[in-house]
Amino acid sequence: MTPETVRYSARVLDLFARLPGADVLPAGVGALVTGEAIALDRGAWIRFDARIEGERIVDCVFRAWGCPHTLAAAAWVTQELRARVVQDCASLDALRLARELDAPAEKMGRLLVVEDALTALLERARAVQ
Amino acid sequence: MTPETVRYSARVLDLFARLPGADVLPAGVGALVTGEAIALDRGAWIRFDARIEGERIVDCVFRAWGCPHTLAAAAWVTQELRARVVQDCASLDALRLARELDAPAEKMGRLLVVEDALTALLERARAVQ
Amino acid sequence: MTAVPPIYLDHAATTPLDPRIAAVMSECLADPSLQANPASAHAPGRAAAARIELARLQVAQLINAPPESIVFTSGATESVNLAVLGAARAAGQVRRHVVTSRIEHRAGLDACRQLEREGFDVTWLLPDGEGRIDPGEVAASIRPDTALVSLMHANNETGLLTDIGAVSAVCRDRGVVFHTDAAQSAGRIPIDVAAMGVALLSFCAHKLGGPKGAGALYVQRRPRPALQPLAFGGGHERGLRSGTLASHQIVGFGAACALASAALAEEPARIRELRERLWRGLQAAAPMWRNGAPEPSAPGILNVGFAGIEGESLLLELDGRLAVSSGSACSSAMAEPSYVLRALGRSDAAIQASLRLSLGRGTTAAEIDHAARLIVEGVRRLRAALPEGALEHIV
Amino acid sequence: MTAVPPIYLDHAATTPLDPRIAAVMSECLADPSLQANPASAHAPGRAAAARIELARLQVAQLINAPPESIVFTSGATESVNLAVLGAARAAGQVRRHVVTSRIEHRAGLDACRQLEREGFDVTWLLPDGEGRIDPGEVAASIRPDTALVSLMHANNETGLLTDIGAVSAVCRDRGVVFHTDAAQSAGRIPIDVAAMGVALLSFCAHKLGGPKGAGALYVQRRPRPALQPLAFGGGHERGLRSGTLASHQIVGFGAACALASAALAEEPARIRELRERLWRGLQAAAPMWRNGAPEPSAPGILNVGFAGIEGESLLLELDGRLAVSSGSACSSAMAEPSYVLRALGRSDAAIQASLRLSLGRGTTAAEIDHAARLIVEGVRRLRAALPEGALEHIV
Ligand SMILES: Cc1ncc(COP(=O)(O)O)c(C=O)c1O
Ligand SMILES: Cc1ncc(COP(=O)(O)O)c(C=O)c1O
Repeated sequence: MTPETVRYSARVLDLFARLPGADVLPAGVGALVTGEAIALDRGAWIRFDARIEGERIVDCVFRAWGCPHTLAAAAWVTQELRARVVQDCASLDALRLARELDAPAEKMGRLLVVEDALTALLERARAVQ
Repeated sequence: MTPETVRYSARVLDLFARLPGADVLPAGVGALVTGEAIALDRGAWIRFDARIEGERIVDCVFRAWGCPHTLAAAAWVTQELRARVVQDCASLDALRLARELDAPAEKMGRLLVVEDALTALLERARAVQ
Repeated sequence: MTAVPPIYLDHAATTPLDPRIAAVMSECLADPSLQANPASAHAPGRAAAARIELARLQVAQLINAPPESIVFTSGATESVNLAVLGAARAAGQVRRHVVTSRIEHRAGLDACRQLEREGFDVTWLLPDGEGRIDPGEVAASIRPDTALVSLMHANNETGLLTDIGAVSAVCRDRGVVFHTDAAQSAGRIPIDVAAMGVALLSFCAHKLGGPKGAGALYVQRRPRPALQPLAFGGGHERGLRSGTLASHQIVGFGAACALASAALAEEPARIRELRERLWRGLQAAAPMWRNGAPEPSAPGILNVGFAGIEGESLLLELDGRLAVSSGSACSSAMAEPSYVLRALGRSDAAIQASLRLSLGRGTTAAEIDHAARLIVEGVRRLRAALPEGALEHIV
Repeated sequence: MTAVPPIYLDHAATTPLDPRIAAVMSECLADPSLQANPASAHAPGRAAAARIELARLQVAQLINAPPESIVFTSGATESVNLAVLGAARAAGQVRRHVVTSRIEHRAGLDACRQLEREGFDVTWLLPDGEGRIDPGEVAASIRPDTALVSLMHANNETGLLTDIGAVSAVCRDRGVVFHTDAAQSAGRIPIDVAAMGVALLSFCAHKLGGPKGAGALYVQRRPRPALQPLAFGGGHERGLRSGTLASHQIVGFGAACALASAALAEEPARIRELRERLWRGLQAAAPMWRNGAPEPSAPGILNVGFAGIEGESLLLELDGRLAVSSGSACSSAMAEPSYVLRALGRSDAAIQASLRLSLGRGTTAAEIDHAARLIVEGVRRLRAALPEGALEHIV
């Protein structure tokens, strides 16, 4: 492999090193929703858990199995979701993730799994509103 | 070329460095005879000049164009012939020369040219006896 | 890279150049009397050629071969291709069948794929679940039109050994040329081509403490297998490998072989002991597993998988502190999972979860213990982020 | 060998390693952070790969090429074979015709002979009596099924240059891949692949002050000539040349190219002047002649014949005091006379009587004058032993 393909953006390295939001939801008020996507063949498994109050996401955590980009993407999403209005989260798709992390093209497959988990989460969130 | 094929025996190196007998016949008594063989394609040209008294070779010199083995062979022959009886010289053939100089097989062609020149010389020598 | 150099456990990819070899090569590079073309007839040319012949002897002695049977190449890839493509192409139109395995190094694998493109029929043997090739299957797959059997000696991902003696006996009986790729075993365990009875054996310098870019192909003399060269011009190396010989490279290769020979009495046992020490140290990261049977092996390689781990993440976790390879081949292209572990029947997820840890001359017990700690910590941190159920599924 | 090292006038066979390059390579060999496999993903692997990419840039700049167009090989023989065999085999069944010349280095010559064995039709161009290939003849010999034209840039026995610009223009017009073997010109005269417009260009490190065992093939990017690799496995160098890259060799090659580039402004003129000084100094050994026209040439080579001289004897006469080649090729196999001089129309005897004197970076005027004296003395001693008439016949 050429070294290029293993270089990671500063943001990926930082998120991977800290894994913010890789946690269990602390107790609190509001409805609990979960979004999960599993694709072992593509090397990714992501689960998001969030607490919803009204139309807001008051807290969000993740659990994941995957490459550094996958873990960083999941961590980044949890940070983004916190305190957001559910409706405003539609734009957080795989393309956006790839841009934010500047991930190489071959990682799109895995980022799509992250997107799938997020989509599932947001559907549930809308359902409980 | 492998270095082996350019290694020369001590005797070849010594004879080549001195080229004893590469000369013109000094004045003296006796019959002059010449033996010459030319094979430019095989890379050898040898000429022997000798002075004959009765059945003896009283003096012998050579001139040659050729590789170090060829020159050494011609020089060696002139040393051998001096003061010899013509009849006793038959044994000095290319094989003998190859042995004396321990020349590699690929030099046989050229040593045969030396033998040819010697044979020619000895014929003349017998003729003038 | 951090200030402290990482612990190097990737000796299967390449071994650091032994400082004694670096010194020998540097001398050679700086020596005015060794600068000439060894093919030149003049004195400096002969001096260079003489050094090369000494090195040829050292290389030959490592595998108990006569020096005239050693052909110098640019590395094991070239040696393997010269053997595989060379023997098959020389066999020509009559014998169009080749036997090899699915766990060969890419050099052997891709050379055989090329033979398929050239119209040869290739039988691809599979190992058992433990990574071993059965000589019985080799015998069964040989046909009247078989030109060549090519099987590696030690596998570069598991270290497992093929029973070369048994395979060459079969090939001798059936009159088939046998080539073995010994890049991972030469200099690491004793090799005796005479006893093995192989016709062709490939190896290289940079897996035994020597320089990169230097390799050798052993070519048996009687019977001498016919080989078509890969490249032509000048007819160096008895017509099998043309091109100006790189004196300093060959001198370094020879010196490395001499050092390796001298160490063969103790080194394999020491490395084997360290490998098992590493395996024990890693138990703290259970659930985990070993890819391939521990023995019979060239003792330097430990290939392990950790439940619930993704290889690329574990490598990044260790990056800069530990130099190892993922479950994949020499060049750890993370792209597709190791075909060797696949051939062992492992799932893609399990292959993703695997590391190849390979030990060598410089490896110490302290390094092993430290490396085990680093890996265990890394595995724990990544597992802490796993979704429920993943630990059970990623195996 | 005597105590005093011989004067080295065999730079066409190989150049002594520049001491500055020896230093760079020795550092590289000893540097613990550059020991990993450049194909490995871990930090030390990436460090080695980074050094290689720097060297790739230096090598590319010598010929004004983009770094991505450089494929590293083990030497010019491999580069030439990859170009010639690779391009012809890739052209496959449709285009089965190749154009080359009778004065190519053995690498090109023997690669084309192999193509003939593979069923290709090869047109062998002859030079004029002065050693020059006529681009008009190249144009005339191209056919609709021509896959490749391969002609060397500077000849290794005469130094004469082929008009590459003219030939590539012809090849571009006719849509034929053009390869040139620049082993004798790269680093010795300015080369600009963009201006030349060649598709493939071969060269190596050890003819320009770098290490033996390192070469490169320039592969144009647009249009990119199709090439079949010589060896397979791993797919390094964009799939064209598999095998672990020899970092220290490539670093040395790169550094040598950088030094050569810097010297290109003055060095060719200095060498040309020394070559003519040598020619003048040898006039005392008349009757003599020059093999091949003096210009246009890569200026380092003087190929001369001495009436009535036998080459092997003259070489032995000079052995230990002067390192030169006989009238024959890179490796002075005295066995059969130079096919290059034969193609120039010289008699076998005249070829036997010829020496190739080649100058390089280290060559000084004092060495040139001393060498001329030694040769003149040697010629005189051997002529003193000539039979009458020989001086007139051996020409
Ligand atoms: C078993 C085996 N064969 C061949 C090779 C190729 O060696 P090299 O890269 O030196 O050509 C390697 C290592 O890369 C190997 O492990
Ligand atoms: C013109 C030419 N091409 C190719 C080569 C072959 O180079 P190498 O021996 O480094 O492979 C040489 C020199 O030997 C040469 O002079």
